[in-house]
Amino acid sequence: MESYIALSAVMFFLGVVGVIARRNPLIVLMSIELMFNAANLALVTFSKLWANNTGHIFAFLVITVAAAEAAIGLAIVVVAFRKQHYVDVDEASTLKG
Amino acid sequence: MSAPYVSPQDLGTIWPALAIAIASLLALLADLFLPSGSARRGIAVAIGIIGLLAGGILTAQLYGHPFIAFNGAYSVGGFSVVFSEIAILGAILTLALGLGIGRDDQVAGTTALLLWSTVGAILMAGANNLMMVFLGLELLSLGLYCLCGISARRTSREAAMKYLILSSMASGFLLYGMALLFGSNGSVQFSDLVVAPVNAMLLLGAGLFLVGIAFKLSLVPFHLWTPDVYEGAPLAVTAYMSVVTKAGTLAVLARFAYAALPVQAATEILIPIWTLAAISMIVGNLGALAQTDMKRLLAYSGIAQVGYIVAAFAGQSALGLRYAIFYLAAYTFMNLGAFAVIAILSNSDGIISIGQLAGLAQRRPWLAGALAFFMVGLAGLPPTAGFTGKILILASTVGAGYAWLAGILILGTCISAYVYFKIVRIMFVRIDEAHVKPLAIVHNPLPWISVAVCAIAVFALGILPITPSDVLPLVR
Amino acid sequence: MPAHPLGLEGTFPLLFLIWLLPLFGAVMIWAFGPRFKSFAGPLGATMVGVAFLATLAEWHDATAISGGLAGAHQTLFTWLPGFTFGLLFDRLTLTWTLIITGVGFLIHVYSIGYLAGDKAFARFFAYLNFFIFAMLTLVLSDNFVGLLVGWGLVGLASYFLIGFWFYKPSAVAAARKAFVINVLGDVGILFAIVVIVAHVGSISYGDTFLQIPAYTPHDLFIVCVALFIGCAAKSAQVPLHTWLPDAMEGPTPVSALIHAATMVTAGVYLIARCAPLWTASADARELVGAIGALTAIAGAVLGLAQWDIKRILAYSTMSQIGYMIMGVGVGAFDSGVLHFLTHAFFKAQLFLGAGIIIHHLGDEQDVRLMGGLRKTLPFAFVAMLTGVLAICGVPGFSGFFSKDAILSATLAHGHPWLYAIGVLTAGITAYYMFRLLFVVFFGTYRGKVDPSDLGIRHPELAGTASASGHHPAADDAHHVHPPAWLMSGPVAILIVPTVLIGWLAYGGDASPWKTFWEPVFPKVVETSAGFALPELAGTVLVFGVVLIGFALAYLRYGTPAVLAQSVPRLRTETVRMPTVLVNEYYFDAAIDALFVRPAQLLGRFFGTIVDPLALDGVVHEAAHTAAWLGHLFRSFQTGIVRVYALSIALGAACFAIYYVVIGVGR
Amino acid sequence: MIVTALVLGPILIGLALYAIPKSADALARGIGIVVAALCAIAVILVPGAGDASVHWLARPFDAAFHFGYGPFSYWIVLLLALVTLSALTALRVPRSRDFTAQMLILLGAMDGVFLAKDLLLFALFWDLMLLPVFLMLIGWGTPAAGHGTAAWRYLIYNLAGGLCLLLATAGFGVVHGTTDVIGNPNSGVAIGEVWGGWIFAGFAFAFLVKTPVFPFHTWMPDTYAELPPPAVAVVSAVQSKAGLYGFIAIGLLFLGAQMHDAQVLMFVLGIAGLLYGAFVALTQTDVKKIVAYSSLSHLGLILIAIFSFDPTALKGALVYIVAHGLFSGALFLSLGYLEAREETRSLSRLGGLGANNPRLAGALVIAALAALGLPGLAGFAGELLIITGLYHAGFLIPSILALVPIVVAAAYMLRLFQTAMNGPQRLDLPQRKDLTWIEGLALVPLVAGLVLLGVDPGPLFTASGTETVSVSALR
Repeated sequence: MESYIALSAVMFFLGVVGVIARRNPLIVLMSIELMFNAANLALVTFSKLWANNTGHIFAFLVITVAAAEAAIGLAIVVVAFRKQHYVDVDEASTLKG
Repeated sequence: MSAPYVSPQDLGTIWPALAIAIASLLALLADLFLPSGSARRGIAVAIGIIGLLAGGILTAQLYGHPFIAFNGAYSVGGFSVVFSEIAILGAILTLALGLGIGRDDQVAGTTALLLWSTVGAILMAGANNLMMVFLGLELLSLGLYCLCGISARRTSREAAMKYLILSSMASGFLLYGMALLFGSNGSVQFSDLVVAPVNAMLLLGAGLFLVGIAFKLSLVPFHLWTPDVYEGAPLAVTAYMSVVTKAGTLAVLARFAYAALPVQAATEILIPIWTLAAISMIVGNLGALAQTDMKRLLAYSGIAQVGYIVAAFAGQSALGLRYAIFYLAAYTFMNLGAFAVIAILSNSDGIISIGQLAGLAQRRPWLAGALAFFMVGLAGLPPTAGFTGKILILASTVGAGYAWLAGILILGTCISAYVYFKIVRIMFVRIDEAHVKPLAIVHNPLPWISVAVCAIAVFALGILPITPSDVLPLVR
Repeated sequence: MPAHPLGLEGTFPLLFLIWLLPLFGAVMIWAFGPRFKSFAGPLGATMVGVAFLATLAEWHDATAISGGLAGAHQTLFTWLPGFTFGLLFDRLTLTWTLIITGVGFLIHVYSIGYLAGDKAFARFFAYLNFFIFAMLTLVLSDNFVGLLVGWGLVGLASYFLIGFWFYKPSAVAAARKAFVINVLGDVGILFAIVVIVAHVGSISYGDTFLQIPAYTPHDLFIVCVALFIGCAAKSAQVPLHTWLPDAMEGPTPVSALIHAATMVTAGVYLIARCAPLWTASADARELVGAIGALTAIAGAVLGLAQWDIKRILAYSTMSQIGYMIMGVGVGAFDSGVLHFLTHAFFKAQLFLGAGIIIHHLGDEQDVRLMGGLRKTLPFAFVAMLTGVLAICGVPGFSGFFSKDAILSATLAHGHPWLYAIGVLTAGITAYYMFRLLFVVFFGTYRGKVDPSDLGIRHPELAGTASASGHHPAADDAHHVHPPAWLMSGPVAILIVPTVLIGWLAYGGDASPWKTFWEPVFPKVVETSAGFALPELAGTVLVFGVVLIGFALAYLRYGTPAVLAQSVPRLRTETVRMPTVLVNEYYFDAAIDALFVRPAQLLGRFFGTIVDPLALDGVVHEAAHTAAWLGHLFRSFQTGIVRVYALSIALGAACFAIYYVVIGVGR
Repeated sequence: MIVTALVLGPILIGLALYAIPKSADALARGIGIVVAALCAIAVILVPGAGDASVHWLARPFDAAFHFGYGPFSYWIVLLLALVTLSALTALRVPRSRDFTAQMLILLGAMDGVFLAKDLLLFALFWDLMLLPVFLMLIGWGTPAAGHGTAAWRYLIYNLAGGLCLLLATAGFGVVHGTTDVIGNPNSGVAIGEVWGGWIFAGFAFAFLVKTPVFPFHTWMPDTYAELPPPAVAVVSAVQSKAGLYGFIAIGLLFLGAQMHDAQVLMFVLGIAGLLYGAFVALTQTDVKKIVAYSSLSHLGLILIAIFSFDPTALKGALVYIVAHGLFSGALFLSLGYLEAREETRSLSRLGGLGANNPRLAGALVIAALAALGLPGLAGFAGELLIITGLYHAGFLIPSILALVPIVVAAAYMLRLFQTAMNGPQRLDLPQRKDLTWIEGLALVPLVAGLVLLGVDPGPLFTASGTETVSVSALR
């Protein structure tokens, strides 16, 4: 049981680090998905712990939302970097100050 | 365990949301059969506004009939009604001041997205358990991601991407916090959370949850995205974000702070939020000092204004909540009024620097007067709702024993005066006509009407501060 | 217990007439004067003349005494409890009012001639009438505040009249000096009032004097000193005298009326009015008597060193007022008042005589440039001669009686030193007055001599016509020729009292003068036994000293031999003049260094350093800091997403730490 | 009703002026003069006008739109109407329509401050006063000064004060339950020790800044120098009294204990300002700044008079408040005439104007004499009563120090008058015609008031609740 929580925590942490560290927007999006899935794992685990299925339902909800989010995210990334040959989130820094 | 099926009464509670959703679908449908041209824009905006009005009316009928539907997932009544109304109001004004968003052929889609986001805000206002909060929040955000990027400018796309990444990340924190909260007591209901035993997991969950909320409210230090996104996004979207997102999120925060925390731990759980509010008042205003772009400046000022509103929650006093709502309404009118003036003065992207306002009073005295009036209101001077709202917030904060917060509020307001009166000054200082920059003036009546509505509302609320009486969030 | 000066209550319409007629005149002239110039003078004179007649008509009420109440009293209005205002018309007021309106009338007439053709003819009479009104306010008031009001208004009138020719920078400066010093005096009286009210709860003379026991001797002394500061400023007592000589910048009639006959004697009036206070405070008598004597001799000595005819007379005025102050100071109130009376006549006459000369010579005031005028201006010579005889105290002339009375009084009250100083001063007076007479009227006319031959290096310092430069008023005056009697008439009339008025005091304690004042002024009981010199002996002694002074003056200036070579002699005298006298004891320099410059330095320091840098600087720094912070926060907005994400993560980390900590804390 | 009209009338009419065409300057000015005159007439004719009150807030504390004559305020309101009337009549300002509108709004706002019987309403109008002055500063200030510094100084200083006032008001309301208290001695319950100190601090800061009192005065000289003469006449004459009025009407009634605690501090500040202002005025060259610093000195005197808690001194304070209003108004208007004629405010460039402008010289000298406390004019009466009260209350040293500025005032006022008017004529100055009769007439109300109150200030004490204040002061 604890090991699952530990795993989800690790996944979450990796996701955060990924968002901060990686410059490729696709990988950044994947890291975000990682954070969501860490949450899903935790939800499912707790659901088992408390012996009710609320967590499962919540997890399904999250999966759906995450899918939608991923779709929109990819679309935006494509639009944003259509012009460049390579993609780098740090490129998008004209708005500042 | 209540009945597993959905009763008609349950459905009755979500009619407002449904109405708006249907309106958005209608807008899309109508768009299919219309020839290209400005007619499409008009029809889409009309449908959107009508749907929002309908939603507003339906919501208003729920006022004073508290009811918890869907096995405690969704509640209606004074509290959620008020926040929903503010969100709907914001949406209407947004559509009006910008005449829809984007090109003529985009308007139908953007309107639909706008309405869906509004639905999300409404769901947040009524959300009574974690799932519903998450659903509403994502519904609100997903629409906005697209809207941010709708304009053809590169900055717009950049804003969209930044918003997407950072907001999703924040959602991740929020979600993980929810997971921990669920784990701490095995239920996603706020009502169960109240009575849950306080343990480290619950506290940590609450903390991560608040991180997500603080991000949406763009409280310091989670505010960095705000100026960039506001500047990049189309004007109407910025206006919308500056009001509706905050309204929905504030509803969640209020519900969480008032009706979802174990009593014995509530104070220490919320201290960080008050602290962030205090910091935001200072940092937001200081940041605004250095800005030259109107939208960016308003973004920073929004950071500070939200700080004021959150400060009203301090001590979770019933009055505080009412005054927070009052100030939120006042802020909605003042802010959207200012955006409406900008919308009249600029192109749809609303890129306008303070310098361009020089000598406005000479050519457009009424516009300049209106903008000055809204600025005075944001600065908290009479005779505006800003003044009245501030005195009320001060009173409740002091009354709740958070005098230090009130003091910081005063300090922040002092700084903000420089920001807002810088704009007043540049508009009213006499310059010879030669140096006056020509500005494109939008002549469509809708934006002008929204300016007038906002101005009147700001004045009226300033003289007669009507605060809704039945607003306490329902616990069970 | 003498009758205290809270007169018999009643309504006295004539008092209002006396008091307000000059004001009415002033307003009328101010309003309509510029349009009909010519009527300004007659109107003003008429107002004052009528006031004089009204005063005579009120004589009876003024002298009425019954039940310990002397004179007539009328209540006007009340500010607050204790602050009640009214008019008081008793013997003291009567004396002053007679002089103010009487001599005032004569001088008005004289001025019509003297100022004829001046651009601001009407303005002059408006001021003059206003002065009469102010002076009457001073003497008619029944309380200290009313007195102070009059006190301030006469100061204002004197300011306007000194600066009458306001295009002359010297006149402007003199006017400002006079006003500021007099405000200093006003402040002294103001403080006295404050103390009095604190003790008595009232501002009226009557209550004040009735409750003298309410004071500790110390407080009484404070009150007297504060009052005397006012007297010193107004009556040109050392060290506040420096404005009086400069005040001679004003037209000569003004010098005669304000700076000789009436205003400058207000100090004497105040002390006489407050006789009960001085009677009760021996220290005050010591102080005031001493300062009076000091002023008498200091003024006389400076009189030796002057060349400007009006400055000579000014210093003699100062010296004579010193006599009066000495008299009232030591407690011989009636003697002091008598000297005021006689001095008012002979000094007015001297000034008017001098005025005739100045007018004749086209505003030449330097005696070195005169001489031999006995033939050209015989009338002026006679007038001046009688005046000089009177001021020197030649027996039979008015000055003799009053000066003698004061001197014997000082001795009687046990002040031998003051007596000695007084006698010496009498001698000096005789010396410089006859010096004036010889230099001006005898010998040959030196008007054509080049000033430098007379050692006049800086004409502007010597008050010569060349100083005031081109002088429009004078020019006009020369074009028009007013009837001669306008100026000579008043002088002629003045000669009579100048000679005779003193006889009022003939007959020692039985004299009409003594009997007139006997019921009013309290008797001063001296702790130290006074000396009584046989009257004849005293007279002989004083007269002897006067003769010596005359003899010296004659030897130096009067002998035919001297007159023959007056130019070189005057030159050497001018050059050899001790600088301490030329600079008038450096009083001006001292005041400048002690008060004026420090004040200006302080102001400049505050205004240019403290205000902008210290006080405003704080605010500026705050503003700059705010702006700097704004830019600092701006620099955090790098625009790079990952930085934002980092900040979110760090914030979240802080949150997590906080909650874990409190979680563990449970 | 009348009191409400006094407040709202001018504001509404002022706003309405923006509806008439820009070019109709004369019309606008005429309307302004009429409104001011009507205000004056209304105040004079109906001295006993009753209160008008409408309920406003029930939570978090009771508040009401409650207007009425309170302690002292009757005379200040009359003064305000008269000064505004004179100011609008006296001088014509470019863009008269906008300017008159601002002046009327200012008039109404200040009426509101002095007529408000409710603390919250008081605070509202207190902050409202800022706007017209700020707009006048940026709209009519000399461009040389960058429109800016003066306006910013004014705004930031006074807004800081105003917000502290707001906070203190909120605290007061929370602690006391209602803010509908001004001028109502029965409701004069002393605020407890815990909160009282902070609440008083908030009020005091606002009042000290607005008055202004040393060392919070640095906004004043620039503001007075930059404002157009009619505006500065009103501001210096009346707005500077708002703080003192606050100390009397609010401090004495509700925060008596805290006032007593603050006595020493206030005496120090007051006396510091008293001397500081006088000496600085001695060396300024800008004629308007001379008067500004002299105000600093005079207002310091009033402050210590209030904090001596002596009935006589308080009466003196009232007299001096009105007197200062009259003579500073007259002074600034005269200087306005001067500036309008010679296009300079610098003493070094003025001189010898008296020869050709005797009436201008007359106007200036009368105002200057009143300012230096010439016996017989209102200023003297005030000084006399104040210093008497101070000494009577046992403040020996302050009463002596209070005498010093009188002498200094004589020096700097004469310097101002003589340098400008006396001496040989300056040929480098434009020779303009003397005052017109209308310009002279404009000053009549002020001068008449100075003379009448100087002869007998009694009427001030008979009416309008000074007794209340004295009583509460003794409490």
